[in-house]
Amino acid sequence: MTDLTPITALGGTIARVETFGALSLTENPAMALASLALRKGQSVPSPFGMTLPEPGKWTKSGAIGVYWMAKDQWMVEAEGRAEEDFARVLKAEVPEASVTEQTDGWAAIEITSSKGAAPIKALLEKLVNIDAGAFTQGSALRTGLDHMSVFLIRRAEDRLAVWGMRSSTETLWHALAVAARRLEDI
Amino acid sequence: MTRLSGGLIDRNSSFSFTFDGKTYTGHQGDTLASALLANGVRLMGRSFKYHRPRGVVAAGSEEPNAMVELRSGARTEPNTRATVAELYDGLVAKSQNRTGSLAFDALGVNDYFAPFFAAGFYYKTFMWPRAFWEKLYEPMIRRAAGLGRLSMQADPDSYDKGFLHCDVLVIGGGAAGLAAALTAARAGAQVILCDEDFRLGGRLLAESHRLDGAPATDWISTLEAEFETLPNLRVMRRTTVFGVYDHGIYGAVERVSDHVVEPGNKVRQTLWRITAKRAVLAAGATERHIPFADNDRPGVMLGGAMRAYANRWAVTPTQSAKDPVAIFTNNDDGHRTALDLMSKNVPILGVIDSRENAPRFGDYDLFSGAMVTGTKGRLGLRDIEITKGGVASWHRCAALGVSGGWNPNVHLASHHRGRPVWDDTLLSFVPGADGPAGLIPAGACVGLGSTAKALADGAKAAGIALAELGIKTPEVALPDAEDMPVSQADFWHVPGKKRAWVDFQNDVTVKDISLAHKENMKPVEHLKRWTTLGMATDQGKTSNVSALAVMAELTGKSIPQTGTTIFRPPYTGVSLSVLGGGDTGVNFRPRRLTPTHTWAKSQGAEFVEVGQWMRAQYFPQAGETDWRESVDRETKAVRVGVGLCDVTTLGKVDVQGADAGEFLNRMYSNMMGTVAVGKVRYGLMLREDGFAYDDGTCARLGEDHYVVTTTTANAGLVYRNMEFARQCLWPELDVQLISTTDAWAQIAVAGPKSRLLLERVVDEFDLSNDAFPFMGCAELTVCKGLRARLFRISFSGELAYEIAVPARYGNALMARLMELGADLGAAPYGTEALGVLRIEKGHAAGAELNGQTTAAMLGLGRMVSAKKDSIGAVMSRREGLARDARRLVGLQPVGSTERLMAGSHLFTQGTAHSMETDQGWVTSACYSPHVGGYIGLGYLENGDTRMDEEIIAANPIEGSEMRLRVVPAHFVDPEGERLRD
Amino acid sequence: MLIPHPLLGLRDAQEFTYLGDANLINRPDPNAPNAEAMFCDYVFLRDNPAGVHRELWYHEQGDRSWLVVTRNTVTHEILGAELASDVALAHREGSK
Amino acid sequence: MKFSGFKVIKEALTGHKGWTPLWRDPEPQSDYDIVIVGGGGHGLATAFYLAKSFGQARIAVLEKGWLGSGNIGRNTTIIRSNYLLPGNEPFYEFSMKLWENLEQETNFNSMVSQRGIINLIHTDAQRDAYRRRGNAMRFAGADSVLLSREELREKVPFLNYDNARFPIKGGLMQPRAGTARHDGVAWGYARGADMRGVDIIQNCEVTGFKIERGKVLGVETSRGFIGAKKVGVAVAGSSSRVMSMAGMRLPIESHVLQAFVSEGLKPTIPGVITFGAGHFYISQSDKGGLVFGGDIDGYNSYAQRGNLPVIEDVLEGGMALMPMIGRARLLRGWGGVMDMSMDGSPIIDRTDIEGLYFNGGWCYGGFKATPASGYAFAHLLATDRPHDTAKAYRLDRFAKGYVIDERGAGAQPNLH
Repeated sequence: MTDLTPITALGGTIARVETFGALSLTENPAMALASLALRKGQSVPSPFGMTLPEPGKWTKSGAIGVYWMAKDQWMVEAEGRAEEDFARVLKAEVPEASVTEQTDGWAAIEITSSKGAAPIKALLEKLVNIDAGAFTQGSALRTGLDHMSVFLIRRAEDRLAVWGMRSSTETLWHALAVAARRLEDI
Repeated sequence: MTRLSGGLIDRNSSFSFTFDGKTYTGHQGDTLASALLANGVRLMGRSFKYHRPRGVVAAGSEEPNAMVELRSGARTEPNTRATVAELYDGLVAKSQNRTGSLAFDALGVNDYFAPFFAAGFYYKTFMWPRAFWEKLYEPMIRRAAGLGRLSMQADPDSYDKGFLHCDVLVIGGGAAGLAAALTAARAGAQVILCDEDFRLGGRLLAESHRLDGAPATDWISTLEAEFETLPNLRVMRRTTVFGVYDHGIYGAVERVSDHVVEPGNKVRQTLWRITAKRAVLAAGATERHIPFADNDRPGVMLGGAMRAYANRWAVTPTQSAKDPVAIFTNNDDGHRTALDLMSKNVPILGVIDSRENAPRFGDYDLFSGAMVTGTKGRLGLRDIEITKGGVASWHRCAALGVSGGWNPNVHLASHHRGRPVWDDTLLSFVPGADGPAGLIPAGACVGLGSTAKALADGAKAAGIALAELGIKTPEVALPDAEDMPVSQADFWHVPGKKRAWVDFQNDVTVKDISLAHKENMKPVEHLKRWTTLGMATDQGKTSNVSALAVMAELTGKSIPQTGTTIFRPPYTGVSLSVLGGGDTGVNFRPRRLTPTHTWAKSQGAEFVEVGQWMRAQYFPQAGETDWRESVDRETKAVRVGVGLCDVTTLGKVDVQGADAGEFLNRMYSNMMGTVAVGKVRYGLMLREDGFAYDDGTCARLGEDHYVVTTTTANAGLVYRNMEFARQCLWPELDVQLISTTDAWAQIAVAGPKSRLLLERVVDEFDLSNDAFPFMGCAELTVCKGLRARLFRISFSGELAYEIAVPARYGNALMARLMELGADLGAAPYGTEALGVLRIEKGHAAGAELNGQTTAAMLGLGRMVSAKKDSIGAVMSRREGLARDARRLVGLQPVGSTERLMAGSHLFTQGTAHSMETDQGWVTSACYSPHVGGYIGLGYLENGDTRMDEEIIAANPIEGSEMRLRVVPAHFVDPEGERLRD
Repeated sequence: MLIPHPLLGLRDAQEFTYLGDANLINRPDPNAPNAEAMFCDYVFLRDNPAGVHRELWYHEQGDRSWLVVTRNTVTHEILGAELASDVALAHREGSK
Repeated sequence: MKFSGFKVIKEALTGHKGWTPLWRDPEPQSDYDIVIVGGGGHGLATAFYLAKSFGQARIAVLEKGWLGSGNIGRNTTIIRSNYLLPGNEPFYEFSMKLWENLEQETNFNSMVSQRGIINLIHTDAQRDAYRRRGNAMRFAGADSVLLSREELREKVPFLNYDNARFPIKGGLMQPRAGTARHDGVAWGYARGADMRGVDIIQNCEVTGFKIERGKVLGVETSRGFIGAKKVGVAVAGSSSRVMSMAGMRLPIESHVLQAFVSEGLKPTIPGVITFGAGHFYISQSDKGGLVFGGDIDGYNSYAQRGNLPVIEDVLEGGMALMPMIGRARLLRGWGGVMDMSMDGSPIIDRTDIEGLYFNGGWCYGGFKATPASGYAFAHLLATDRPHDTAKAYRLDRFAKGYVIDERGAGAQPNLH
């Protein structure tokens, strides 16, 4: 174990949390991430015994989540395993596929609502051009948000994850926080 | 002045407001216009050109005259229509476009010179003397023109943007819109209903018609209660749908807090982009007036507006039997105004109807076959002249309602350059069949203006939308309503010699149109541009059709032959701040921070924007007074000790697959696939047109695993081009790509002592020159087990490495390296020192690789392999590229210690300086501590054959010029021994 | 505008970067005797019809796929979209 | 009829009885020496200079709609000659000089207003690039000034200097640049050409070329065949469409560029300001409207209308640069179809068909070029030799590799 101390994408040593009315934003630096891409002609594998999801979808099994990224390409998340070499773990699961370390390429912000789906829907409406009402549990999509590229995952009716590029997390947090603050009275 | 009975205002509320500094009171439910009228104020503004006194004409967003400056200070909002400004307690408004007071506007003198200001007069004069245009004429015109005034202070309010999606969007909350929304919502469709007013009902609020025998507001209230229970219906009041865009996307602005003094913690407005599978356009109709002599005095208004003020706001411009109200109409609808006013005991002079056998609908004086032919009253209407059978007579009259028929609001239905079509029965344009896909116009905006027809048509339109979406339409019971036919005469303006206004705000009269006709400005677009007709803030809503009628009369053509104008978004003016929306300051666009940002900040670094990144520019230290001092110190640290620089911003692309090597051979101009595992190679990329556009390195980490680096600026472009090649050009290759730019913190460790320093952090890794030579790469661990990648590459020309660790550890690694390197003179360096180091070494960067340069110009001509195909190889051999003789050279001032400026142009000594004799330019320049003076890089004609020649660098824009010696573009270690050491 | 992505359904055109004429898929043979002339036509002389146009869009803020979109340049109506890799592979099969 | 202040006063006092049509509406003759296809700014200017400066007679201008209905009537009216490359800068400077005498030459006030243009500088690298450009302008006889942040602040104090994402560090100014009343330019040239005998034929759409043995003999139109010894095509926006009737493919794509105007305001913006980092430029018309725009929509289009994202992008830039305009309202937006060429620079050249000449590819910069384009095209049509300042605008420069790529963006029209 290295003796260097890591920092979060927002520059802190602990994850940032902020609450605005029903909505809470939490930085999730413990989530590991790696990409999985099929080689030409390779049959679709089942890492960790999971069926890789269809376009626009996210699935979860235990601490592992998988979301579709592109044709023949997925992102695999692992809760609490950011300090491991998770890409190596994944590669062992899918030795034929191309695997790339992405844990620090992206930063996850988990958004929870204490009032069910409505605040999440209202937040989505202010941020991204997707049909917020149809973005139900298990949906995952990459889109633009305030000139940034993000992955959105609807983990539950009252939970949304936003994966943004690590370097612009400060701007992303600002955008999410401003939108959430303006929804405080929902 | 007292209010009339009835109305939809809350008489229990009392709002205090000011207009031109004078305090008045009004009620909740008032607009500024209705409240001013209730206080007896008729004079509300001045016209654009002649500064004529003007009062309110309309009761909605088509208002051309009653334009005010609303609010004060930084929130001043010019050109606000008093007719749609919702009254609130504390509202402050001022009149505009006046010099002096509203009643005594000095520029009112323009009116006396009106003959000189005929249509297009300015195109014919002000040409002599030439210089007077900018100095005299134009400033004069500009001061007189314009209407309102900006505060020149930043808008202090905040704005939101948002995105909504629905099955059916209903635009307009009048009879048709309400019926449509109800039908679609009861069907279970996702429905959005938008209305620009603060109260649903549209024209139902302005009329005295009853629904099912009860006031219309009863039905509306019942409906609103039901709407509350429908989760699939979103009702958006104060929301104007201003434009229709491709594929069912509608732009709308919600005025969230324009009806309160200050928004507080709310936004002022929200811009909504609504994606709708279908839309019902229930935008209603706008009344047109009838031009006659001096028809622009305060007190002359549209008949329907007069009725709206009486019914909805319980006000009328006059209630004096001595100064009664008159109605001038060419149709039945005008008579309704008279009846509604009479029912509220407003004294009526009579109805002047242009039709010879005008019908009578009530007990009032009827002037059939008559016209209004003149008016009097300096600041407001006092008398009108009625001419009947050639006999004119003057009558006291303080308010005149003019009814010229109704124009369906075809605006949005024509946004995709659809042409409205003329309806001979309705005597108006109706939406054409070529409107935006998915938009279904209904109700008064297709000419179905009776309440019953509008209700039925709204429901029908919703039914069409639902059917197209495969949703079953429910039976919806609609209330019994008025369904009176309206007859109308083909009568457009009152002939006469005096000025009769067509376009009120821009002062365009019938005479102007006639002059345009005479000067052959007949096509409607010429007419518009020559006279400025329809170009005012109301965009011709009340004037265009009348103007077409006048031109049609002059040319002997029909109105549709004369033309239609093109309708473009927005439907009504939209504030620039809501369209701009979002953050205007430092968060205007994303900022990317490097992994060592926190550390650099703690060291007091100055930052500079590079691409989207904020990079440390230099690290000033105590005692340093000038940026150059810091940069020189950082540069020297690299040359004699060891320097550290965060280079994470360089793009990184992970390339894997069985054909990765072959793929890279085709992306790079040079052979790349053959680089050995554990090695790095420099590479150049060309565009397909043969010009160089990016350079970088490619490291081979495994048999089928490469990592490509790009310049900071081109990271996205290179990635896009690689995906293009992978998917479109060579889809048969087995290649997988993914960006890893942000994943790795990459730090350059450069300088003669870099190896010494790195040895202190690597875990059991042999850094000796033999074990890890120049252009080597490896995966290893550092600082007791942290996974890392090490590349032995050099941008500075010194012994140097780049070390990469997971981004979260970049900050700590930087601090650790600084700590461990203290005795080696370790120093961080920023982009300025980086620039100096690379210029000293002759490495090209953005200024040299600007998309206009060839490989040969860079001195890299041999890197374009002739042995294989690669993007751009074929076209790089074109004549023009092959003949380009400019070459990158080093440049050193001779006999001058002045600063050499990049951007200076190069000339052969003794030649005149002109474009023809231009020999090149200085691309980059800096002070070189190593050389002890300024140095530069530049492109010079035949530069490779001109070593030691003295040339001239001319910089006339800053008045400087100096002699330079042409030298090789390597000021440091030309043999490259240091980096291989 | 909305682009009907073959895998993801209707997506906001703002997520995409536009390139142009779909013929850019058909890169000429660099070894042909008249390769330079063919490349000049390929790079510079693109289809520019007032009407139906096949064109390349890149889903830069989405799945990074290149699409061939068939769109009317006068009305902006979109008639279809395919993955460019499918089009390119099919073209190869066809020219074999 | 000569226009003058005296004439305006005389007519005002005598009831405006003496005004006559600004141009005739002649029936097309069976043939002409020179037929210009396209009655926009460039076509009308070409006809004007052919008649005035090159002594040509028997000229017709054919316009499918009303004269001036193309991009001359839908642009942001900016005139400038602040280019970098030797292929461009002398041409645009020649144009500036023609602008400076335009009104006297046409006897029509086109309101050429030299209130200056400022291109903002945000980085040191950009300052270097603008220094290179400003110097290039000087060497071509144009004017240029490099403004420091302080000098800029004095001239335009209302910019966001203190809280900007893209810090404002100065500007490159061309004081002689400015704006002109776009319609007035078309009308001035039309009237001037008409007065010199040119037949301007509106509502006359060219539907084909008559070409025999590689030589053009005339044009088929909606009003019948019109013979011509020479045909000059100046139909930017429709170039590909029209030239395809002669069997030609062009290095041009058609793209829509939107522009916008606010409601009228008292004087606010002194000249033209361009904010490259935020895709925004702005000036104020004599009538008081703020006139502004930004990038092209970015996809091939002939629709003459654009979409919402670009409107938002433009205004986001505007608000970031000068948040004091926020309380003004957008009144109207419009879209013009641009001939976006493969290197961002125009084409004025002969074609492989004898007697057929082409002028196009103006990208979004055609308005400022109107006088020089007309003059150079007239020169080419009259003498069969390119005008000195337009020599680089050859059609074969693409194949041969002599592109004039100011932006260094390569063959990607939507990036120019």
